Amino acid sequence: MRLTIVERRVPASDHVELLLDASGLGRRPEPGQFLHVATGGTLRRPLSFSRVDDGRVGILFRVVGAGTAWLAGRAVGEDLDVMGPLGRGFPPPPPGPLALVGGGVGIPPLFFYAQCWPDASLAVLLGARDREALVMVDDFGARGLHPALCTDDGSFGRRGRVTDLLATWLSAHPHGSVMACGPAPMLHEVARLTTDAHCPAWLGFEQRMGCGVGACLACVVPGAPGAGRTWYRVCTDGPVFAREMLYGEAPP
Amino acid sequence: MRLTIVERRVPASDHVELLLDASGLGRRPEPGQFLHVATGGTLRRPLSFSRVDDGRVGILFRVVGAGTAWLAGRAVGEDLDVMGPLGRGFPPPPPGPLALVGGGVGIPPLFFYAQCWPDASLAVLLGARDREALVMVDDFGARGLHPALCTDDGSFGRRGRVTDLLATWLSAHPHGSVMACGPAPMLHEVARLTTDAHCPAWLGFEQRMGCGVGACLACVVPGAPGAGRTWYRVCTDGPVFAREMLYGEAPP
Amino acid sequence: MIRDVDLTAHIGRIVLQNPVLAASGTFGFGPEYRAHVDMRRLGGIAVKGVAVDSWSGNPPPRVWETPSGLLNSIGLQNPGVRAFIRDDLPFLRELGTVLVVNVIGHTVDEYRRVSECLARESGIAALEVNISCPNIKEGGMQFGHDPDRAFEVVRAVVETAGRPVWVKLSPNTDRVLEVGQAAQSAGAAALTAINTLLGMAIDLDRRRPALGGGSGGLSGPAIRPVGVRVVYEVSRRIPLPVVGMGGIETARDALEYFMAGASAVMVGTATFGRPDAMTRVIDDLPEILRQYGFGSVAEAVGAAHPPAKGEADEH
Amino acid sequence: MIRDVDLTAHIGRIVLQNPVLAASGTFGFGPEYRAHVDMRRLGGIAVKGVAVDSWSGNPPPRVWETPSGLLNSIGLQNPGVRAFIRDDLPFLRELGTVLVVNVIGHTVDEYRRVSECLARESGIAALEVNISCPNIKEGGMQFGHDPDRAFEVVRAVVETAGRPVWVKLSPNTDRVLEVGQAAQSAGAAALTAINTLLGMAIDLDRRRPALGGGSGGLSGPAIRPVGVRVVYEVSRRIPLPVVGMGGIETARDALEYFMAGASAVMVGTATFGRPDAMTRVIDDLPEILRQYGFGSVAEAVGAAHPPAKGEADEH
Ligand SMILES: Cc1cc2nc3c(=O)[nH]c(=O)nc-3n(C[C@H](O)[C@H](O)[C@H](O)COP(=O)(O)OP(=O)(O)OC[C@H]3O[C@@H](n4cnc5c(N)ncnc54)[C@H](O)[C@@H]3O)c2cc1C
Ligand SMILES: Cc1cc2nc3c(=O)[nH]c(=O)nc-3n(C[C@H](O)[C@H](O)[C@H](O)COP(=O)(O)OP(=O)(O)OC[C@H]3O[C@@H](n4cnc5c(N)ncnc54)[C@H](O)[C@@H]3O)c2cc1C
Ligand SMILES: Cc1cc2nc3c(=O)[nH]c(=O)nc-3n(C[C@H](O)[C@H](O)[C@H](O)COP(=O)(O)O)c2cc1C
Ligand SMILES: Cc1cc2nc3c(=O)[nH]c(=O)nc-3n(C[C@H](O)[C@H](O)[C@H](O)COP(=O)(O)O)c2cc1C
Ligand code: FES
Ligand code: FES
Repeated sequence: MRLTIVERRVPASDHVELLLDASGLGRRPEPGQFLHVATGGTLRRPLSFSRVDDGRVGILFRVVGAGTAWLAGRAVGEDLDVMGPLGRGFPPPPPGPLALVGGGVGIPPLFFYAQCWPDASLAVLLGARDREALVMVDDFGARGLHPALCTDDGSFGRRGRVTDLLATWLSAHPHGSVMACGPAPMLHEVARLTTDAHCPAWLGFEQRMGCGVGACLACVVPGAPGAGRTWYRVCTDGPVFAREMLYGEAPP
Repeated sequence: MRLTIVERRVPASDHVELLLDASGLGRRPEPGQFLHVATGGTLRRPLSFSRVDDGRVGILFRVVGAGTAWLAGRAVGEDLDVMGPLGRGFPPPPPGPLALVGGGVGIPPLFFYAQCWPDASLAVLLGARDREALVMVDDFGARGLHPALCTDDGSFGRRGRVTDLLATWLSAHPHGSVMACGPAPMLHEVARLTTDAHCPAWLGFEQRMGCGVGACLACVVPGAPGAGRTWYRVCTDGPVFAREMLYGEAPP
Repeated sequence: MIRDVDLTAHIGRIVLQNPVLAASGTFGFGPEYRAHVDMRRLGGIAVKGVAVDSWSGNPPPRVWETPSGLLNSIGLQNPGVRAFIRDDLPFLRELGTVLVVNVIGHTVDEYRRVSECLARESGIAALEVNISCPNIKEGGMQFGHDPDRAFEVVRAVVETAGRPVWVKLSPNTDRVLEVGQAAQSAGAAALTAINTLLGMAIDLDRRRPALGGGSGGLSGPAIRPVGVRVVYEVSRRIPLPVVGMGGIETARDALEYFMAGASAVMVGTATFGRPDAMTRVIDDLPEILRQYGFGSVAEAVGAAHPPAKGEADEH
Repeated sequence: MIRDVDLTAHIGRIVLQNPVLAASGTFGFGPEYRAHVDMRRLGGIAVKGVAVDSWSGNPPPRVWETPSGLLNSIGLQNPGVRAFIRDDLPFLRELGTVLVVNVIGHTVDEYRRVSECLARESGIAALEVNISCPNIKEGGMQFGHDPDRAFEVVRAVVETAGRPVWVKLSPNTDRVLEVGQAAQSAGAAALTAINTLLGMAIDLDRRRPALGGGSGGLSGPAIRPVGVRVVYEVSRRIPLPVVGMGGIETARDALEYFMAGASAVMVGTATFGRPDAMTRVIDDLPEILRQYGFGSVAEAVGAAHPPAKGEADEH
């Protein structure tokens, strides 16, 4: 499938957001789903949807290697070769308070979530290593949300981890739920905190992918420990998993 | 060494001539020498100089594969990564009548030869498979030369081989010399005809190259048969060889 | 598209509508690519390696991109032959494409038992004995590097399969001809080549091998010259049909394998980049064959061999 | 450029000013790249394979480009050891760089005689015994696939060389460890790895193998994962320094080899594309080493090995 780039933004250094004409897209994406994008190499690159606006879909990425560098070099008017929407996204907001917890490039799918549920009242907790990596804060603002922010180096918001913000929020919202996306160590900590607090949580994972459609068994993450332990595929069983699937009932 | 493209011409379909700012070039090239051009692949591509004008040097090539296709896609203002001038070119005109015999993409170095020796009176015999591949005819005209032309399919000039033109010329010029460049079968025939006619000949060869500087021993052509038979390297012993080096004294 | 070029391919008595099959391990157990590939158009499908019991495979990361290539260390994760028969075979049978089941095991007996389980099932055209997977510690490649052990495994499968047995060769040995000959003696109907090259990448950040399994198997265009070489050698010396693979992305690449001696080809890694890679090869083949002077796939097979095919004129 | 990173490399008792050498066969017999490379900046130079008498090599074409790779079939054309000593050695000696002479032969005796001839000459740091060239019909690779024959050849050279002997390993065998161990038993001072992979391309127009020699040796980035794997395995199991090569283009690639266990690296094919490839690697190494937390090349060597280096924890 080929989608045309209709807008190119540079939200921060080393970060690019491309907005694509979505008319070629078969289905409307759900937040947490991803596009598998050809970037000139052997494999495609999985990138979450960052937004849907006026018949356009967004992907927002950090330049970390050859594929994202190639993508960052594309111009408006060019086509991207993509597959998607792929994978399983975040569920609709459960009853009660809900926090979105995002780290770094895990933030874009959560903004898309907030966009999809315009009436939900959401707490938004965002963290990143530095000010530059704390993307989409303004977008949340325009949606009427005021994220709590922190950075590893204290260059923006509080100094510390987003999971510190979450711990505070959980103690204030004992019946809350959590949608989280970010690096694996952050998600492990979210799993631990929400298990301890007896709050449901859904976690959006990353893993190196081959096919993106469930055929190659490359993108696995381990399922919950125990007798029936298995691997789940991030591309088709995820990328979003209910916490129990990966961590069972005991804290990690 | 990086040379900037200052002009891009399309002399015929599938053919491109790039004119490069020669100020970065250490030495003035001789006709028959080549540039070794990086085109995005593992190996460079050898291309003969087609002309030197006003501080610019030309390369004129036919698009036959990935490297030449890449090169054909370059625009004015971009730089090329080149090595050169490399190899040994054609000698100055010997006394007596002289014919330049060119086939297909063997024509460009012969035009450069005509350009380097503006006062030499030259017969120019050009052949190619079809009208499109018969390049630089107008350039010879502007230099005051009127090439005899032929094509394999008769679409321009006479129908036939450039070596037929040469046979006629040799019978009219028993004391003539020949500078030839083109595909190997053509050069073999030139060697045969000029040996029979006892006329000296210099031949510009192509061979697949690795290094371009004599180090890898990839680009060899067999030297004259006999006891001391050896290989010559097209990149440094050639690309232009006196006929005897490759064919000895007997007709091939 | 040119219509009067015959794409039929023959692997022994098996007739394929065209010579392009999905390579084992890159096309799952059948349904995964359903939404992305018109599977009925394929010449055939080789499903992922199936063992007698389920295997859990290697820890992630399981893939790593390299120049023009891909390292993988899936470790032959599979649900076991009974689950395969129950969950996947019905769908595959429905499809009606030529189905090849890739068979793996740690021991000769395990290979035999997979073959026995499958013997009762209809809708399977051939078994492909995988004695060449570099991603497991025991079984797999060790059989593919030793002609005697290869003979044993292939014999055990041939005895029980009740259908043609193909044997997949490893390029990681200097004895590929001897192993191929052993497979022939043991009753193989065809050879498939090549499986992946044993390789490794280092994750500089983590200061350790990039793949969870340590080393892995290299596939993709990077290895095409190795695949073409093995197919050329094997098809000249061993009188069995050869199914060629390794780095095929285009119809031109497929033609290179046909000329080297392959009667059909498989496409693996290219499907990850372009799910339509196989159907594009199929679509483009008639024109490419015609362009190079062939009226059928069969005419191209072995066209690059020296005139007296099979003569030992190179040694 | 970062200055306080120590680039010194040690291969046994040989000390290199930096760990980047020119790979044999890609840098001629010395003077060819003079105008294009500042040769005194290199860690060392391995010259093209030298035999006892001149060899004429294979018919052209001798090179063919493949995805991220290069096939070559030079066939070890060389002028013979006496001509080498007369015509090339004086220039190389003048240079003052660490000089490694690559030694080839059809028989054990031919290897021995090259070694004997060179024994009298000064200015040679080490001999590199090439038992891994895929481009000749006899000699070369056959020794590199058979531990017993490898032992014989290496022993013959070690007995006569009067200087450290390095042994260049073939990746085209499943017995690379056994061959390396045989080389060690025979007295090798270091191992170099890898030589090229046996490959082939077909010229579709001419309907025959593209290279004049039929098959050839695959080099370049395509094979880097294979080189890294061999270096990792060999350096973990055999207590000799390893010089790594295969597809190195950048300082990052070199670091991958160091972490895999190489004490120094060679650069071959990359020089064809960029004559300054080696000096760029040398220039960029300090920054890359620093970036990944190393203060010297030596610190990075084997950094990707599991903690208890040398333990057989993988089998
Ligand atoms: C479901 C999913 C959604 C993602 N969404 C986003 C997003 O919205 N924005 C964003 O910036 N990044 C996202 N990522 C990470 C993104 O895929 C990688 O940053 C990207 O693939 C790196 O490619 P590269 O060629 O630039 O880097 P390289 O490191 O050169 O890539 C080499 C290989 O590793 C893979 N790879 C490298 N890093 C990752 C990673 N973190 N996760 C998975 N594969 C990786 C690449 O796909 C490629 O195959 C997502 C990953 C997954 C799995
Ligand atoms: C000394 C010399 C001068 C040349 N001058 C010209 C010129 O002025 N104009 C022009 O159009 N062509 C010229 N050629 C031929 C030109 O080098 C090839 O057409 C070009 O390299 C093809 O590259 P490619 O990637 O497009 O084709 P591919 O076929 O994809 O190239 C694959 C490989 O084969 C090599 N190769 C392919 N064809 C040839 C060939 N005929 N000779 C040598 N190597 C080849 C390429 O360099 C490359 O390494 C010259 C060749 C030589 C040796
Ligand atoms: C992710 C992956 C998984 C594979 N799994 C198997 C397998 O289960 N059985 C097998 O015989 N080959 C397996 N292979 C090897 C392929 O079938 C094929 O031989 C190889 O990848 C070369 O072809 P390619 O370059 O077209 O991918 C696998 C390859 C890949 C990339
Ligand atoms: C054209 C060419 C010629 C070679 N000749 C030799 C040789 O004479 N002796 C040798 O031991 N290796 C030879 N090699 C192998 C290289 O030294 C090296 O092992 C291999 O190319 C892998 O490194 P690379 O990928 O950096 O080129 C040659 C390689 C090439 C490309
Ligand atoms: S990427 Fe292939 S199964 Fe997920
Ligand atoms: S191209 Fe290397 S010697 Fe001529």
